[in-house]
Amino acid sequence: MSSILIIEQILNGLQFGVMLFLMAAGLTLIFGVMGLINLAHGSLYMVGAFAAAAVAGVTGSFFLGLIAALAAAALAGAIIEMVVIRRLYDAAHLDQVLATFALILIFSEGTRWIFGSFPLFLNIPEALSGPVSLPGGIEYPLYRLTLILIGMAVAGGLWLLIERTRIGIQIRAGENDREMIAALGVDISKLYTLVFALGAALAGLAGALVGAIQSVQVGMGEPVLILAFVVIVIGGIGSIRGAFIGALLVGLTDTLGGVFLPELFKLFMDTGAAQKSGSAIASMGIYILMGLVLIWRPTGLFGARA
Amino acid sequence: MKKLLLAAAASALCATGALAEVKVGMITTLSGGGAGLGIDVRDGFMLAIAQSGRDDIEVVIEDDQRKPDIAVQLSDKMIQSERVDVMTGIIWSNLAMAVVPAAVNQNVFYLSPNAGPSPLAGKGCHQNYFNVAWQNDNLHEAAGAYANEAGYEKTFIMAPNYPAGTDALTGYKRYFKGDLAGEVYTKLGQTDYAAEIAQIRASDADSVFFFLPGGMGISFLKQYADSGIDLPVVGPAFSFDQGILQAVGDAALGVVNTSQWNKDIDNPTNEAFVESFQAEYGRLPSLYASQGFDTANLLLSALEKADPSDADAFREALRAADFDSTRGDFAFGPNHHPVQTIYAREVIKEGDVFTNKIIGAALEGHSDAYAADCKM
Amino acid sequence: MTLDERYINGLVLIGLLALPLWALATDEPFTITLVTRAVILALAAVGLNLILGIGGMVSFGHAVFFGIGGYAMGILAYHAQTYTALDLGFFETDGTNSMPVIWLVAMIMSAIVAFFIGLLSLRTSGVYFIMITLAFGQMFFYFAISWAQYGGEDGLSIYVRNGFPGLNTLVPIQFFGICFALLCIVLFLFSRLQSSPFGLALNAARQTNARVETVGLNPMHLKLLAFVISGAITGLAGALFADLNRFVSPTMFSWQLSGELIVLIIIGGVGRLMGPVIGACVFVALEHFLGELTEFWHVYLGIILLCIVLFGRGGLIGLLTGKEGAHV
Amino acid sequence: MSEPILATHGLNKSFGALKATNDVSIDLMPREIHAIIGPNGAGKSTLIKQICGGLRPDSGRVVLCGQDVSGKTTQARARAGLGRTFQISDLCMEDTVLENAVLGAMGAEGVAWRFWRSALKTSVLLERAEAALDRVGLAEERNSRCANLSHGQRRQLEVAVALTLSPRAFIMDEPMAGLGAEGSKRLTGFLDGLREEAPILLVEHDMDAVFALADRISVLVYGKVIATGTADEIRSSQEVREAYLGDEI
Repeated sequence: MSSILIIEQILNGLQFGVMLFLMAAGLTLIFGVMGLINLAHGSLYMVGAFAAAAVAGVTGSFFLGLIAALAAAALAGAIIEMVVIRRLYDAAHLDQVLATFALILIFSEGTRWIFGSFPLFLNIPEALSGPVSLPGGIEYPLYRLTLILIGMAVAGGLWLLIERTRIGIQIRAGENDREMIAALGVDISKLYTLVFALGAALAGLAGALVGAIQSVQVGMGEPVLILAFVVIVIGGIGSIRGAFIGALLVGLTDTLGGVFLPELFKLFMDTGAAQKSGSAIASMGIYILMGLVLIWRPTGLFGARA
Repeated sequence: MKKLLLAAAASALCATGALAEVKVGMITTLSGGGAGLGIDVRDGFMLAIAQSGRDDIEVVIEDDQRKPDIAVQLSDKMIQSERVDVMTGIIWSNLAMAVVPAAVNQNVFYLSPNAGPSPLAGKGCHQNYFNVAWQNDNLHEAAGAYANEAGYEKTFIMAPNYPAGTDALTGYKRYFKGDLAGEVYTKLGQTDYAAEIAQIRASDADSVFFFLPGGMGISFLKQYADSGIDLPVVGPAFSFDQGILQAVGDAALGVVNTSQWNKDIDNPTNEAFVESFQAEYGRLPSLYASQGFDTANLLLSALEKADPSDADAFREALRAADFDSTRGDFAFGPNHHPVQTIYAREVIKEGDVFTNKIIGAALEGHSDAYAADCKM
Repeated sequence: MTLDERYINGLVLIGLLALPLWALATDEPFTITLVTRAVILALAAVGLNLILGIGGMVSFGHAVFFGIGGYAMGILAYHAQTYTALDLGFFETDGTNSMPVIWLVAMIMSAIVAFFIGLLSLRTSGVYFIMITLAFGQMFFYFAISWAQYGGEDGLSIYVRNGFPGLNTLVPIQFFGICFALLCIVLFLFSRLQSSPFGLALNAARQTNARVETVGLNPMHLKLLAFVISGAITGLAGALFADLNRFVSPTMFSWQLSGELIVLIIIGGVGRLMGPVIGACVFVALEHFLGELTEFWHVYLGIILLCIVLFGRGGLIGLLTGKEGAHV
Repeated sequence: MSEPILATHGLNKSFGALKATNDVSIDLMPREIHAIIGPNGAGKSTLIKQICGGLRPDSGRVVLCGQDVSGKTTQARARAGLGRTFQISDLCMEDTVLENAVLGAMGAEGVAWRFWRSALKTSVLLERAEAALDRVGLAEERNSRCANLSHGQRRQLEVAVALTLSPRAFIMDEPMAGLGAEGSKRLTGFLDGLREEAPILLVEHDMDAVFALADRISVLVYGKVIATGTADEIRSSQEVREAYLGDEI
């Protein structure tokens, strides 16, 4: 196996990882600040992708589609926060799970009601299509490279937002002590709506960006949602830094495992069998990773120690 | 589970008097992922029933949500409660495996409009089971045959890691005479194929064969087109069918895929079908719609000759396959699976709409590899 | 108007028995199948309710045991039906068509797996526990999909329902009888367990670990045992479910199924003896009747679930009895 | 001279640079009430946790009735005879008073692993639980939900649960906290009688109660025992005054 292939696969893992980070960041913020498990986060991802596909389809502009995705997902997030989620902050995790599970059903079938059963079309913008040559003779799709950069930029922006701005201070205070920020005169319900909309917008952005190279269809959010949960659990729930590290770990494990495990198995099996068992183990890889991390550190890599 | 009772052509006035003499149970996927396929099969089937003008056929339609346990439950309902004579509709092989063996053993006829799992074609074949679409391997075998014809010598092949995926690669390899540049099983439901595409790039393949149904295929094709690799791609029709093509867009243009049907197959039945389907539903018919349409016409042709209550006569009538198929010549082999021509077709753009055009026959009078195992 | 929980429980059981009998009388065998489905789902949820309701452990991976039960049935029956030996590595055995044997194997296998999953998962708590159980569920799901020997994603079909001495299990009402009897037995055991010292201690461990430790008991051990018992019950339900459908597939391991089991319990009432039973009946009824009305019935199901969480704390039993908590 | 029931030998515990427990050696003699006092943050709770098993000391030993329990878990120490009450009531709030007491009785009788007979119908458990409730004066409330009890009643129930264990030694973490003057007085009288049953290691802020009850008092400051002695000795200790009142004197 050539080093070019290995580097390309690492880039693929990174790209997958940063997109997972966009999902996971919102999820972990919402959990950290509001203590809420939001299963419907995957639906916001789907909303973003559908909004982008619909607007890009009408206007022909991918960029406008992206804006629409951000706006639609943030709006959907703010609405469900105000109508439903707000009533669940003090509820048991169990109630949160059920209520947001119900939201998944409503969003998924509702979207199918509006857009029909067939996948929508969303393509990458002309300017970003095709491969570029990287140093070392690696051909890599420009769009995926852009995704990596966008993901990194969003991660940096989030870090700045949380470490360096007033809102960030309020968010961090909220993670520590709800009464405390109320005492400081911050309007909690506004802050919560804002954080929820921010998380939703990130999910919507991920949905639109990824939708361009995948299939925009009903139910696209659930597999990603589960992966995002794996990410934040590995990273430690509530920790943005943990989400970032966790996302890269999951992205790399999943991508590299799928490629290298079958190769590894070929050393002591015939090709077909090695392919099958290798890819079988690889598909369980990230869950095994998560199990191992939790057994080692029951609150994740960067989670608050109990 | 939308129930649709249709006494075709029965006017409101005589509705009470129209006694349904034949009851057909259709279990298909109408909600959730993959609903598009079930909807097409249903629409094609109902179109043929409506065109027949018969008012004594009652079709009970239920949605299986693509869940095997729901499908089994519905099948119980069809047989126990509705007491249907004939069943049809199932899209997915795993659902078919859950429903069909039990149903045909309870003396119900089953006409498959889409799934053709290999056990039902070989050792597990049954006199009451008829497949009107294809045995699962067929289109992949045709892809292998086409690859030979196109002069490919080293193909990179991939499919999801589940039984139909294994069957697909086996089917391709059965006919393909060249070497394999790589053989990859992906995760079922996988949406990102960057890793596989990198492997393709790193291999010395001269062509790519893939079987990735539904959203998986859309994702792969978009990402493949963007990767800058220009190796030719072949695949079965599933990733290039009417319903799905618009979502793939330019990425699919020029790709060769194999199918037993296309809208430009030149025969009067097909022409009328394409036209009336478009008139009725406002969209181009898909492969699945054609299969639903053919299934209904097979049923109608048998009903002309015999009543399902006379099982032996009805079975003979079905076996004769005395109907005009949208795909031209159609006959059943000894295991009640089609013997038919499978075409290679190419994705083109007609105005704003992506569609396919036939470029030649990949396999003619093709049966399947399991017929010999069938003891009927 | 509020009702005493005991009357509700009695009414539900009587209703559950009367409906299939009525269906038998009016020759509506499918209704019997539908009720049987509800009974089996209820049984699975009763298993989950033990750890969720009493022990406070939100397992988002209980489909693992449902699936193991299903595959225990599928594999044993498959070998019996094909007359092939089941090679376990260290010894070979024949498959079987006997339901009691299958149940036993299903429960033992589920219990063993539950022991190991519990041992690892109980190191965590809260959301982490929810997520690690989910992860185990996904592992089993993907394993089953690629387990080619037993059908992979296609699953395994069994053409004839397995047998129970003295009964013809293919007759819907007889199979219903078996399932209903098992549900009653398990419900009885559950009610004994709930008030037993073990139940009391488990209930205490849900509320405060520290208190349980301070009186000299090990909450980990209590929870682990509960997890194992719970897994075994859900495994039994899985075997029955597979027999109901004469079919087993990886969807029995899916996270959606784990979610549905939780949903059943919340609909009925968490920690209540009959909560899962009422929940299962309502869920199956909704699935059936809403599905008749519209293709998009999931939307309405979602809205109904949402209303239950937002306005009906304590589930349906909570609404009917006017008491929110299971213990109030 | 008799052996101490409970003793710590050179306990040390640090959190980073902070020395929470600094070479603490204290003991508890039969029929004794030994009070531990100290300003907030002196490390009293940390010390209790190390004695009861919630926290592992960096070094040092805990000896109960001549048996070294340093390496044992909380529940093992409870079985060995440590009866603890919590600073903030830690009860099963959804359960009844009786059920809380029965839980303690189960621990004492070692019958948690029974699955058939109702716990509330098992006579050994009932007798033990009811006896304890009787003694703290909660018999009337036996069927009340814990959540509906007053603060004082919860404190009483805490003590009752510890009583059901028939411990060799009581560890009580601020049992008077939040009680009114009247309640404190009643509990003081009760604890005074309890010492006949088992000695009490008492952490308490209520100085009236401490000086009324304690045979000995240890003063903990910055994790270190700066003085141990009778009430009078402590009252007159210069070091203690400095620790409590700073440099003013």
